[in-house]
Amino acid sequence: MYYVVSIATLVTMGLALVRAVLGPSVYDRVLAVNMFGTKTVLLLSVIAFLFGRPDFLDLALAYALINFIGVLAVLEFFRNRSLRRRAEQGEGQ
Amino acid sequence: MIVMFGIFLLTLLVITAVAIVRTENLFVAVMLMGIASLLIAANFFLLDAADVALTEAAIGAGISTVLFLSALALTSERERTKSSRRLLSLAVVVAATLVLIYATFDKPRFGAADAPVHTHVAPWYLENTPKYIDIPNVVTAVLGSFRGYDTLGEVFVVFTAGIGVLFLLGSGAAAGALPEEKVNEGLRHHLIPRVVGRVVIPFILLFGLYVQFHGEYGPGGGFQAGAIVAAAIVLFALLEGEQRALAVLPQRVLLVLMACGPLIYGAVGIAGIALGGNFLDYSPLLSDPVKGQQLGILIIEAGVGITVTGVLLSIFHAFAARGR
Amino acid sequence: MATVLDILSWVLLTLGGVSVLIGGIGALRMPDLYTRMHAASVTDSMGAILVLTGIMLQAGWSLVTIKLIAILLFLLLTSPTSSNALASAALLAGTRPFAETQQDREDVT
Amino acid sequence: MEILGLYHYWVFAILLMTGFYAVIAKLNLVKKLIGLSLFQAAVFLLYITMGKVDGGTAPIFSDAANAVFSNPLPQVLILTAIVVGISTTALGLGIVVRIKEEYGSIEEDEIQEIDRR
Amino acid sequence: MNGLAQHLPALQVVVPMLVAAFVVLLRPRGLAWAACTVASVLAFGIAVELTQVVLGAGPVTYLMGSWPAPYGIELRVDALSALLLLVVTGASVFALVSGRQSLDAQIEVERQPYFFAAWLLALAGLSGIVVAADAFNIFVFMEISSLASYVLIAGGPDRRALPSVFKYLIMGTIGATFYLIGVGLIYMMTGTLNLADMEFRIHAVAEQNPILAAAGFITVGLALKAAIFPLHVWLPNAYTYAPHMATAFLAACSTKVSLYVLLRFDFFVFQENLAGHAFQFAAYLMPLALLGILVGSAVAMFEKNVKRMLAFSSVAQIGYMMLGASLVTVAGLTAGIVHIFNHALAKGTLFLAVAAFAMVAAGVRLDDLRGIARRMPWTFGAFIVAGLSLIGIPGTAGFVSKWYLISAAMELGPAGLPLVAVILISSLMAVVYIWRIVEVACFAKAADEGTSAVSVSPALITIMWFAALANIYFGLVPELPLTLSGAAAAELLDHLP
Repeated sequence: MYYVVSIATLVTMGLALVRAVLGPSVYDRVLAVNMFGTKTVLLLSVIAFLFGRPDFLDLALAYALINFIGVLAVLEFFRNRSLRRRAEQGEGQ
Repeated sequence: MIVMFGIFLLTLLVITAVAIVRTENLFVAVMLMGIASLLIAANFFLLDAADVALTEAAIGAGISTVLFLSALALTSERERTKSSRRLLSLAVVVAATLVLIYATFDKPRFGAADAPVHTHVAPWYLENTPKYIDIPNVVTAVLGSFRGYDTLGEVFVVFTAGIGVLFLLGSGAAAGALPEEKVNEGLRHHLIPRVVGRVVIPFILLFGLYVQFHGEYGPGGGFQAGAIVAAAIVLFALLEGEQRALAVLPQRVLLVLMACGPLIYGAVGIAGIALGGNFLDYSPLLSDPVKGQQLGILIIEAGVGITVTGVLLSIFHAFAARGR
Repeated sequence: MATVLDILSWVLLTLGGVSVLIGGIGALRMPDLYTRMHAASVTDSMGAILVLTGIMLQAGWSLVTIKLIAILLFLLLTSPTSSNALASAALLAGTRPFAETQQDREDVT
Repeated sequence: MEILGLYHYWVFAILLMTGFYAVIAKLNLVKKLIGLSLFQAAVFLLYITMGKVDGGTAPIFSDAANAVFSNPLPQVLILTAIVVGISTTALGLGIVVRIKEEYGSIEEDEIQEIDRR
Repeated sequence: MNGLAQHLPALQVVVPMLVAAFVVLLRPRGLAWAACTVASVLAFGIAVELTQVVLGAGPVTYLMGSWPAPYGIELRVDALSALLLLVVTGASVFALVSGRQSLDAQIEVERQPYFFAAWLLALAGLSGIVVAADAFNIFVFMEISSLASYVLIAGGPDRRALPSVFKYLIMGTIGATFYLIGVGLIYMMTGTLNLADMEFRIHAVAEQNPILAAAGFITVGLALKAAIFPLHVWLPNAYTYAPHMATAFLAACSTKVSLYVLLRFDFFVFQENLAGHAFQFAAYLMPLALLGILVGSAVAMFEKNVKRMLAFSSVAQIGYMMLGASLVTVAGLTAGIVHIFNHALAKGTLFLAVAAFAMVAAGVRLDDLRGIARRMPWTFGAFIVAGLSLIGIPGTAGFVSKWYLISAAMELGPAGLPLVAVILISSLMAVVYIWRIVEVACFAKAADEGTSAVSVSPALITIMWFAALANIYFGLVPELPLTLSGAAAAELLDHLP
């Protein structure tokens, strides 16, 4: 049964990857990256049990938080960029 | 079945790699790099390398993404020109790939237990770790003691990168004098991320400490913990503004952390000499050699963690200070 | 009792797998950013809850369960936060929902 | 299975060369560094792949685990190599930022053009 | 002290490394130079001590952490490593002691602690490569030395230092990664990382393809790092735009250490293990070495920037060393190895003199050096002596290595004649490019006398002359380098039982 979940997660990771490659906007890609990250967390949790080594759940936890930080960093970056652009446009008018 | 999972992930990885090279938007390339890192890390996990998977996720997907983004913020986000010498490069690369694939045919098959790698040096580590060091995580034992000198070198590589970036970009201390309203606000007026961040950051720090000190028993150790703690503070800087992060951990302190880690590591090594062993011999540290080894590994892992945290944060702040 | 738990956890796991998959398909097939985000984030949380609870039932009561709860709580906290930040960043950059106009989307790519 | 046993090595070769292509063919300096990271990541994969033993598990002793463990040595080496990789990347990015400040560009051909003037 | 003596191989690396960590914390910024110099002198002392031990009692080994050899990391100092250690630490001491004034002028005081820490790390990294007997350990220390060298070069005041160092970083990392792939392939086939163990276990490997691929990767990777023609493209710019003293340090030793690793692998690990090993050398490396000699010298003849000219001359000199090695005879190897030492002396002195010129003249282009001989007669004198040594005039160190190289080539019989011709032609080219500087410096009219009131510090003049006299001394009494390189060559060729 773990296999079913793993396969579903793997397929979803593939779909997320397609979305990340296709875009079209950068935000779609961030969405895909975020989704990809959470799916990796699920996959790792399941596989840890599949291996019979549940002590490796630490890894899943680490992935979850790294993913969160990565996504926030990207977004912070875009926010700054849009704010800067807006400021530039404001000066232009 | 697990092998098929690995093959599927590897295929995704190849697709990602090609997409990374093809895209002309550098953000997109960096984000896809994050995905590639996660894929590689998941693969490492499937290949029984839990420690490496943790490191690759923390450093490849986390810290590396943050660094690339900070650099992009200071440069530009698009490739302006097309690539040059395209056909020539492509020809070189395709030829080299074919040679590499050809050379693989004599390699031991994937997972074969009778391959030379599994019969010569490695079994010694698996046999003797319980005897000499007596900690469950063999990777930590090899990293900290059997090949501790490599790890010392590695700490100095990180240290060199840290002083290199500080030398190039300045420590950012001068830029701190800017008026408060000019300061980069981060996601400050964003309520939800801030509240969640406040809840989450202490737990991340706690988790970092757990990874640091649990490294002898499970996946983890100084590098991973250093990267996780650094990531937590980067998150703090993103949510609360970089100035407040600097107020908590000023550059000067980071510099001291950066230099202390290697010194702690070196001091343990020198102590080995002083107590009658060779350099980096931890056995003489305590009367019981096995306990001495454990103590030595504990201390050097702490040194590693301190250096990695200090260096990664120094680099992050050095980039951020340039943007102000 | 054990069989009941087993069956329950299998059901949860299967449902989790299905909802994860639905989320993936949604993120791929929906017409614009906000609808994709909707598909992805809702099923994301749903899938995480179902799968992790399913595993928890299998694992029994131990340190492992606590770790699983930690992962679940973490995902439940951060995943919506990321979605929220993403949506607001996209809105700030000028991406409008699909119904209003399709024109803006080209500007921000 | 004979062919599948080499699949990992092929992926290594392809990844390596994809990264290498980005390094030599792209003119954008950040892109070159991205290519370099990919290039290094491929080598990590090579090492970890050779350390895997069929039916083995991670080299961390536990009560329940079976007796076959994968090879710890390549893992140790790659831990080191990953950290070396991020160090190189960080230093490279520092240099790129300085180049941007001095030249106003991060495209190799434009920088050469500016220097020639 | 007797107790410490056995730890010398470890201390050789650890002392500069730990002082580097300490230097960044020093508060009065000026102290950084002093600490760096002291550590460097200490390292030089250790190298001298080690050389004596090696000359007296043969190779020294050291087990890190007391773990037995293929499992732990082993250090090993033999004649070849001792020679390299002398070159590396000596170059650092010379450049540091004489370089205070020049470095103060080129690096802001605020940034100096970082710079000197990087300097010590480069020193530690290079010595670490030389003493290591473990393939992966060599990689780690290679990265320390490379990253530190990038920092040193990026410290150059000209902005063109930055693109040059970026190019160096890219090519250096590719080189190191290729090396890592090669080591990985060998490890895959043998299961060991210790060089000596590797060599014996390769015998047992039936399939040659992965080993051949490994040899290719390692050779290409190290050739990139050693700037062997045609992979030298990063070197001229990097050396030109680096701070003068960093150039003097790195030009004297950094590429040679990579060359050393290449020799180690080719002669220790692969020699008896690859079919047609000697033939591969003659067929692939010798043409590259010859082309490198000719092209490097030819480009140097037309260069207008003196540092660039000397950098291209370095490419040619690396060709000489490769040529000696590619003969695969004891005489040839001795000549190549002794040239490592002699070239370091000559090139180091030349770059010290250039640094002194740069203090007074407006720059280091040929035009800037008009009439410099009259304004700086002492510096110019040292420059001439080192230039003669570079050309290979009898009575200087350069002559010794060229003489040995020519006699090694003559051993081949008639086939050696083209090699001799190439060596002679290249020496003539060296005469041309050194003469161009002499001509400008002595006979051209200075554009404006007394552009700067700076006078060169006595330390620089003294050390420069000391180095110049060393060129003559080792030309007349070449026992030390010859003994070491003879022993090294013999060991490289016949160490198999």
